[in-house]
Amino acid sequence: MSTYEILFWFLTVMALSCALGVILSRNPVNSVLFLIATFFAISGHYVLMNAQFLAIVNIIVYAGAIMVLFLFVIMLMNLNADTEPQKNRLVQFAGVISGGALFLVVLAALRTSSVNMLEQSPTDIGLIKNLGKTLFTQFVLPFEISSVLFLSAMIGAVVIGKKEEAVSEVKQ
Amino acid sequence: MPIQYYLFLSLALFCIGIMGTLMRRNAIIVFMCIELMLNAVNLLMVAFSKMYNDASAQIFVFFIMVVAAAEVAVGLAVIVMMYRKVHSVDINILNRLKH
Amino acid sequence: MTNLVWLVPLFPLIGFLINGIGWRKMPKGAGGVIGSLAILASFAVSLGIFFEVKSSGTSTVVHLFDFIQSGNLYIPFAFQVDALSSLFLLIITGIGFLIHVYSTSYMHDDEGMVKYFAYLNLFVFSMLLLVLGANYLIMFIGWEGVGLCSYLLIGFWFKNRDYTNAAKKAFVMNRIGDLGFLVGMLLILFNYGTLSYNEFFGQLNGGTVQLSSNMHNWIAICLFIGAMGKSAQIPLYTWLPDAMAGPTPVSALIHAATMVTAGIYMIARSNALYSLAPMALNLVAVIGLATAILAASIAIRQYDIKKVLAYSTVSQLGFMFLALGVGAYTTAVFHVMTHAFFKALMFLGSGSVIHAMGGEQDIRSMGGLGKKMKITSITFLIGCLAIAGIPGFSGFFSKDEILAATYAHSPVMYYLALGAALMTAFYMFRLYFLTFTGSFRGTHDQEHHLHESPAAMTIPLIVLAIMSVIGGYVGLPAVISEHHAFNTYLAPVVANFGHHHLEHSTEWMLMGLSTGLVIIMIIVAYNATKKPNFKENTGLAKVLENKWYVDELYDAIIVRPLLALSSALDRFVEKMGIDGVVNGVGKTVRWGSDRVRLLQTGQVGFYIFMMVIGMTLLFTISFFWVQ
Amino acid sequence: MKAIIASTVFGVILMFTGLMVKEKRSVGTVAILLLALLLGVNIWELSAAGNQPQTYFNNMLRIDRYGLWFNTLMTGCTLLYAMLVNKDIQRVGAHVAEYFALICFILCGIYLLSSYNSMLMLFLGIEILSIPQYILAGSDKRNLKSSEASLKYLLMGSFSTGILLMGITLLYGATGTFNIIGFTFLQDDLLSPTALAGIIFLMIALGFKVSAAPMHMWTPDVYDGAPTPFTAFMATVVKAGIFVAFMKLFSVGFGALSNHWMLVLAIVTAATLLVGNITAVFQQSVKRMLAYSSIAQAGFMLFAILAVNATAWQGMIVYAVAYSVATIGLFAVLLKLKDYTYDGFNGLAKKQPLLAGVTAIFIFSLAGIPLTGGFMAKYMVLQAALEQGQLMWLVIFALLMAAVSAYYYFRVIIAMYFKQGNPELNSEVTGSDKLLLIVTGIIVLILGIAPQVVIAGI
Repeated sequence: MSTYEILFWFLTVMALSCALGVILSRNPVNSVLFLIATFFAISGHYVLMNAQFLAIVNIIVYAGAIMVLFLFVIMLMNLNADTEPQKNRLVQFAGVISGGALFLVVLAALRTSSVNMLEQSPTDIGLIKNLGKTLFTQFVLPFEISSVLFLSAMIGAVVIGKKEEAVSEVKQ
Repeated sequence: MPIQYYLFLSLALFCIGIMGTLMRRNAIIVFMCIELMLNAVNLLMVAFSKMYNDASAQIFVFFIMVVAAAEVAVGLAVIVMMYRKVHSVDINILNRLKH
Repeated sequence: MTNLVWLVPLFPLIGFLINGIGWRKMPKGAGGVIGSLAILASFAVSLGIFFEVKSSGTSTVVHLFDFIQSGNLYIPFAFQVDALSSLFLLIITGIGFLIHVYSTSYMHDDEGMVKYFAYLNLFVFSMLLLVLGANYLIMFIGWEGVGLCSYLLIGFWFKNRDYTNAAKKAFVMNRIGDLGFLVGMLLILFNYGTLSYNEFFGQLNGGTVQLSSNMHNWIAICLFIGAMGKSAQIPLYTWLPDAMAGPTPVSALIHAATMVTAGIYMIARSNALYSLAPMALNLVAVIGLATAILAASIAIRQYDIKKVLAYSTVSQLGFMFLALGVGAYTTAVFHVMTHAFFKALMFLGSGSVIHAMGGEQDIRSMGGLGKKMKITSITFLIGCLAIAGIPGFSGFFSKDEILAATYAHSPVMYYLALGAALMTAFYMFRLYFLTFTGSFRGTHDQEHHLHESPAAMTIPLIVLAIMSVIGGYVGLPAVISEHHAFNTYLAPVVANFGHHHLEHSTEWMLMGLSTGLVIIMIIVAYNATKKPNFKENTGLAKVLENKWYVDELYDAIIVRPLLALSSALDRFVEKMGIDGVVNGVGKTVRWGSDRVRLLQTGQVGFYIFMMVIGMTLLFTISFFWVQ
Repeated sequence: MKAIIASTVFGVILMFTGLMVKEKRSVGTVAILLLALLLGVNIWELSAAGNQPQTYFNNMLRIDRYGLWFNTLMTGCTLLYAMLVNKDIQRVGAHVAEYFALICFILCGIYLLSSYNSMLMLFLGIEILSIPQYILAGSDKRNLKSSEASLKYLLMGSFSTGILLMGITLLYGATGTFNIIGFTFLQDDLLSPTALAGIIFLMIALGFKVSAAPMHMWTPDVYDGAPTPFTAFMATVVKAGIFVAFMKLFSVGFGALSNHWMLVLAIVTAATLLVGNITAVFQQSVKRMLAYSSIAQAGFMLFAILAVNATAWQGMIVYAVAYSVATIGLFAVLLKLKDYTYDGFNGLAKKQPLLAGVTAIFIFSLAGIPLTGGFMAKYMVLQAALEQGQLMWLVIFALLMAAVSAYYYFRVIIAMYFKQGNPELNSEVTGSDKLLLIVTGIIVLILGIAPQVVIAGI
């Protein structure tokens, strides 16, 4: 086994087990930490595939910003394992079964799809210079348009997040 | 490394994310599971990008992250608003609207 | 004149708009006058068109504007002016006008009178659209329009819950029928790429598109399902008796001039198609015959004056479909015309009776009205004679023609149809005798209140009575006169009519047979109603009391079996079978709705769960089932 | 392109208006003016456009006359909507300017969806459409139902985004491009399973957005919980926009493979028609009934996607306009009433004959009664499906379901005309309200008498 393969399998196992950790751990904080670990594993895969820029962005944006936001909200709400309600066993079981069934069906469907080998040779498409060029030439319209998205998200955060006085229906 | 491996890994992560959304009651965790699904997609996208040696897929991943960030901003705002009203983030209590 | 055909539907539309917009503010009288004048104007134009078509014998398509033009689909908004449509125009506007005039008096005390006239005008407008359209789509628009208007008018007195239910029933059943029509229409469009009559019939008669008769049968059957709903044939007829909930003139309009004749019109219009679809034609004949018998037998046992008339309409429509089914298209149209006269007459007459009785509709509480209401009584009698088929009255000519055509087609069907005709004579005269002869059985107040109706109501009755007598002479039977004016007039539209070639002696024989039996039935009816007894069981004392042995004989041989058959059919076939099935469908939908609704649990997790399950299923189908 | 820029600019202008103008009414007026201006921009762009599609930014967008005409119509519907429910929007909450800005952004999303050529633009368009909807659904902060609707919509919407992205990725894996015109699928005469899986995922994600069964379950809850003025928008214009994107993808992108996905989509269509119509029967609230009816109507619009032919494109645009206008009108009437149940309509014909009259027209249109736009729309999409040739069974089923729909639609008419009651009004019906409702009713009738008007613009 080459180093590449060892790394691949290590990162794969790590990603899968941490993902399972996310959905299985009872404490929301642990879930967040597991998710961050999953993101690190995925970033590792990016590096293996010569997508260095995305690897860094993934860590900075996802693990760094988004997940911290999640963590922050969880801490703010003071949610810990004791207050975390659990779905009953049957529902959890149904969830696992249906998710698993979907996985198996799609797996079986794609089993016969063509086998392409990923090139081992290093390429430079994943480098920041190259991506920057593509982004600002070919993809300049989506780049600009995504500002509308942010603008509406911003409005949303303001409109939704701002505290408003009267609440007609209180907790039942 | 055959592309299949990445395909299956990505699908596995994707389905773990789906299972998570089905199993958990905490809205924040459900939301995190959806982020996990998005990351599974990103991973597959990068693998295909590598296969075709095409940078546009990586740009696409970049946009997925952008959108995810925007969605998270709105999503957490909504969850916080909900929490303020009912002091819970349990999605099972969201059942005033039914039938 | 032909080019002015657009005026015909325009007048009622204007009337509708004026009355519809101003119904809250306008004085009652104005609404009636505007409504009636609008129809009168249409009638005038229709007359002009009729005579022009009669003299020239041509068929014109008046193109108004392009309706749909997309890709290879082109449907213009055009009117077809030919013998068939001009004849229907006359029936609709002529009888419609009389009913409007009648309504001005009948509805005078109703607060919603102007609204009523608005609906009535819209009704006539829709019917005119139906008849005038030069393609199936326009016809369908009118088709739906009359359904809608009947819904509004049947539920006109909406304060009564049963009435709104009756309205809903009428609408839903019509919709079921419309479904068939729509499918048939789409099939035509799909196979022939056109909905225009001229193009479609041209294609049928040796155009470029040649299809198997199988497809023709299917199209014809689908269209016939539409006709079943609109023209109240088995199994979609139960709405019509219930539709009695509306004001009586509305019943007259629905039963005589508009709505129910739409199905006949449509099949007569599509005769080129039906001639190529023998299977569908047989179905039409069988359903028509079955409806004629079933409805006639049910009518025997009814006590509501309007219900009897309603079932008689269903039965008469059955006769018309029988005529269509045996290929005698012109005869069916002939019967539509004569039926329009006498049925409008009888409905308006019954309205006059109900008016006089202060809203009472039960014939058990009537009797002897003839003394107080001479005109109503005499005109009603003329109507009864006409529908029973007494020689000299209009109904005789058309009914005899139907029977003759049926005999030529199949003697077995003839005897069954004759049975239905005899039942008709029986129940109509039972109705007449119970209502107008004998002694009064109602309350004292009612008796005191009895009076002849005002002129606005009696004049239409008289006009219709005259028409009921003379209306039949346009189509004298072949044995009397070789020249059949009616058939000649319709000849350009209906290619192959009267393909029954009976010997003159046979025809005389048939006429004699039916006339004789009808007269016997009238005598039976007279005897059966001479001493009205509405109790269910007649004890031994009753038999001894009775001097007329003949009565009992009649009773045992004819009346009792008829009554028994009638109740049995009413109870089992209609209430449980047909109504049960139709209502059952509704119940099933509601039940299903209640169950499916519960799936909406309000739980996000469950929703996503359903989505995932659905996704898995769709994947399974597309990968492992299709491939 | 001009319209896309204008819609974002106007959205920003509206945000600033909110900062500077404190009075809600003036904000509403400014918004209507800007929407009218946007309509003008659309018309300008349409009139300047040639018959050949124009591509922009390396094939990111491919703007054709159909898309421009659709944009114009939808902007027109939005303008009508804004004028009809302007006052009700002002009542929802404090951030009126922001609501209108979000509506502008949603329009921007619709413009992208009607002219996208790259899957990336499809994705961005859908997100630009969706995120404002989450916010609008939750904008009535005093009402817990509104927040619940928002959170439900957000969670399920994000979930469907994941599925959409999976579909796009698999499709990219199979074809190597994001360009919908450039898709080449055939590998050794066999559709690559990866591509087919991608198509199914996309079908599910877009089916979710248009509320096709079994992905429809969010619809009643969200439409019911969201503030009614915004439900009116979400159920009409937005849905129509996504439908056009759906149709574009499946007929331009996957049209050649239609025999691979047609059966699955036909099953989805049948399920949608069944669930929408059957469940609507038992509802007591008209608002919720309209939510189910929007599912049922989506079932009909799916026919246009199934058909993959020229009539279908025309049918889709007629359907979109006829359905949107009638539903917007109905919601505008609903907003005038205090009680959203059927009983709330009791006796409306007596008290407000005009309101009842136009409501009847809208109901007739939705039920598909001839001489209204709804009939022509249904007729055209079913016609398109018949031209396709394999869908006879589905067409008959749809007609059957249309008969069922008469039941719940006509309950409104019965309540208005045949029942006694004293409906309470939320606000006074002013002269301008009446005028606008009459105009809306006339539009519905015109569409029924001369659908040519809409088709001719393509």
